[in-house]
Amino acid sequence: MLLSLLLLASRSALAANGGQLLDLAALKGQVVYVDFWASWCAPCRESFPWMNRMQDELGRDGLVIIAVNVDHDHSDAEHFLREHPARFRVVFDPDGVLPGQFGVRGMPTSFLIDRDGRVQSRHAGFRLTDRDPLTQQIRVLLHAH
Amino acid sequence: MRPARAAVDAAWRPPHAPEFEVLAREDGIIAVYFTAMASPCELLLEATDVHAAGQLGSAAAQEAWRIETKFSRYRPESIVSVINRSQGSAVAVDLETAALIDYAARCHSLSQGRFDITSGVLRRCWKFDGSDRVPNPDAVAALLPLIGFEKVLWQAPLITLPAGMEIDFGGIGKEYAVDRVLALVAEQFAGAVLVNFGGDLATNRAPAAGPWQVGVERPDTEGQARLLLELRRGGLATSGDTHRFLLRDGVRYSHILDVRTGWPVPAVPRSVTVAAGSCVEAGILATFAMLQGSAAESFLIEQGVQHWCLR
Amino acid sequence: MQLKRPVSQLHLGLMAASCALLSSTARAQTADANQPPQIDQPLQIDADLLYYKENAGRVQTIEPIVSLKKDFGDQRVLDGTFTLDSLSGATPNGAIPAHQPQTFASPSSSSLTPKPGAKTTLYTIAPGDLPQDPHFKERRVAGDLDWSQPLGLDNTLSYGGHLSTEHDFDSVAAHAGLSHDFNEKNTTLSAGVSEEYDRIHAHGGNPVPGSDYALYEKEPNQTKTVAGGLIGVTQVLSRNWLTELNYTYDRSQGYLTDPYRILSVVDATGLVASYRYENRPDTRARQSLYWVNKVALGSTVLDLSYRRGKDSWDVGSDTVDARLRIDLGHRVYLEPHARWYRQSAADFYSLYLSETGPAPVFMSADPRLAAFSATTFGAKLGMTAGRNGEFSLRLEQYQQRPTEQSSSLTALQGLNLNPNLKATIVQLSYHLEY
Amino acid sequence: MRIRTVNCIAILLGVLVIGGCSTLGVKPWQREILARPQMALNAEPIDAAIDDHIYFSKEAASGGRSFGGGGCGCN
Repeated sequence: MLLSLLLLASRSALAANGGQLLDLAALKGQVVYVDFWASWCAPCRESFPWMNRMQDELGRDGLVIIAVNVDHDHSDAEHFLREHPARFRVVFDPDGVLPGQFGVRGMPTSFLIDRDGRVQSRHAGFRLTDRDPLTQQIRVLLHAH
Repeated sequence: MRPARAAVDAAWRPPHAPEFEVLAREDGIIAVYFTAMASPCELLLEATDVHAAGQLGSAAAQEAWRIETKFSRYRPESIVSVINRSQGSAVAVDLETAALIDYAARCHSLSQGRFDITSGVLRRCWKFDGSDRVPNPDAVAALLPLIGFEKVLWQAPLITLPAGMEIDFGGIGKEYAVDRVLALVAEQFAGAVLVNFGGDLATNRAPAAGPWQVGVERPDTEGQARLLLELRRGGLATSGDTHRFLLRDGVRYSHILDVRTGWPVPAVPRSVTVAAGSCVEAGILATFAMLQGSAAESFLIEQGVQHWCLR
Repeated sequence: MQLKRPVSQLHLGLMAASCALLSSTARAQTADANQPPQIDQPLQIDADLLYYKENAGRVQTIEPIVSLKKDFGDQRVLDGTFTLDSLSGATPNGAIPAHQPQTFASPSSSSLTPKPGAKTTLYTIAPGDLPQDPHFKERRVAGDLDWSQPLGLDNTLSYGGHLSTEHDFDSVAAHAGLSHDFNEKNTTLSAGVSEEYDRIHAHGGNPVPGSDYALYEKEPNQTKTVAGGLIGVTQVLSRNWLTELNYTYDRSQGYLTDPYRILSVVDATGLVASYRYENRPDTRARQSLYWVNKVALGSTVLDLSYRRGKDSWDVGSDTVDARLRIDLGHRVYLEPHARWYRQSAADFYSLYLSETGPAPVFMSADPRLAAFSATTFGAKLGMTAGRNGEFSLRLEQYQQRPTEQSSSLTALQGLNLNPNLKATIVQLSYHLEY
Repeated sequence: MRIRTVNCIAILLGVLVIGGCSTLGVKPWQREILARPQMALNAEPIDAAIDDHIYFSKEAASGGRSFGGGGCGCN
């Protein structure tokens, strides 16, 4: 409930920002995994291979991964992406508009949004042991319909 | 003339579309058949060990399927789909994808904008199914703002596509797969290898018995009269509209579209086959020739390449 | 139909592009495609060599240190350090210089005067010189192992142990700490406890504290324990300023006396009459407040700290330490370092004892317990070596200036009773990440 | 004297904690400078250990940064 409100808040703010960064409404019908990351965050490095695998394996079932980069300096993000290639969408938000609206409290933080556009869960941090539970949550949402 | 000991039929169709099949032929060639990229694929090896050939064939098929999975616009999980769904945000791509985009960018500039990987959106209007359903000119014009590689922001490893635009690697992908598979097999196998993906092919060298004999289907007769070519080294690719055209009021509308107008290039040859150093190079030359329309032949002569142009 | 003509510019361009595509992806294939990217969990190796040398033929140390740090992922880190420490040179025995020659026995001697069948090593100090045992030699082997891991999302648990052994001293210690992040990880509260157990078995036995040096009375092995605690707050003040405030308290109990230190006992004129072994209280409570700041000024990082220390022996101390890490280009950095320290003397410290006054219960002439000020100046130059390596050289000069260096007693006129200490520190480091 | 010191410490800690909760700090996505290795409080742990060891053997005060130095005879 609280999380849904947060999402609504982020949508209205997005509209004010031109909605250019992330248009979640257009992704209705898909399961969206929004991940906030930064080049300087150590666990973020560990999350990238897993997100690549998720996009490869579950993309056909309707999973969309959107990684929101919050680096102030764009070249830091590019450097990171050269070392850790991403096979999913990356949105650049150097001014921290999206994490502010989503209420991100640490790096990384991810939000799992169901096909109806509701935020179903928030996950703070990323550890190797988080991979299986997160994968399971995504699968459950993908097959909820 | 030598007997066609190592004959390749570019128009070959598997008898019952097996997923993967190894066949030791009488001419001393072991053939591996599989299907990838909606095309019948064959791998010909100048070899005697069927088991080893089968393993090479399996590696070849795996590689073809990997490339197909990664770059097919029809697969939602492919990098192309990820890019096409990105709605104006940047996508970071891996080195292999970056190399393909670099290549497409280079071809776009060399063709003065005629070759364009963003032209695929025109398929929304144009369905080349042999019918007479020519689209409404307004509908075609409405798509033009979504076309133009110059509108794409490409700064490796980030590609940013304006919302609504799409890319695809049609005209590059299959040829690329042929060269990749050839390189992969030739790395592990010393003998002559020929890779043939639905008529686009490449070989490392001719078998000891003589050059590969390649039969190219003639578009108008469909499998009846064939052009027989000899291939020793390099790639061979064909661009044609045998099955992909519209016919209305006696006008044949080719599937080769001019990105500047959204309409078919007039007077394109039925088929252009080019031999070059690699399948990728042959393929792009054939495509460039088709884009020239009536000037295809003079274009090919100017390039100084071996070619066969059928009208 | 087939024409051989010179290759056109366009064809050349296409050829080049095709070649670039096929050759670049041949490389990309091996680096990327099929195998999933490896998660980097680097192993860090540090190899250091410390050379420490004091002036006037005093102690010098060569100390190789090897440290391994392994990240097991998820911020679970194991850190191990191995140190080998070889000391040699002369070390002050606590007696003051005199205008007459003075003779002492090395601690390992079985008596002060040569006896048949007993080993006795004597050394004589020239008039005016600071009495130092020239045979001082020690080898220390030490190992540290530390583990750190997250506990839940906002906590970090760490614990570790320390072992060290010398000919005359063994130490085993353990510590554990917990830190808790809150306020969006802008504030961290830390708390920790430590316990150390030491065994002292001096060369030639532990002297009876406070006893007459001439009697050469020795005791069996002694022990001491140190129990400590720490609380701290770390606070992010801004995008480029981090500060930490720590309060530590520890309490030592047991044999705190230095078995090798003696004091000169002088008569009313200042002539040396006898010597006594030192004697310290068997408890000592210490507390310190440590405040450190890390401030990024562009690419330069300032590390500025202040420490206030106080203990139950009445030693008060202040330390200011400043380091500036300056990036000189992409691969080289320079780190100037300055440190200033001062301390007051322990309440039972004296340069010497007087025969005439009442004999104190506790006494020590250890220069470490004297009032002094000290400065360190130096710099470190570091440069990247290869892809994952770093090489650095640190050069520093340490100088201690005792407040009290002379006496008004006539027989001690013209003598520097507690000379300045100067030391040079050279550290070579190599850091490698796998 | 000691009681006064402890009181001061308690007040300082309290001020930092309370201040920290309300206004100080940065947003989680603004930590790129703080995340630089040089900005770590123990950026050079071996240098720090060497210094602690040297000063422990030459001065009366030790530690503070973390637990007090020690573990050696250091005469």
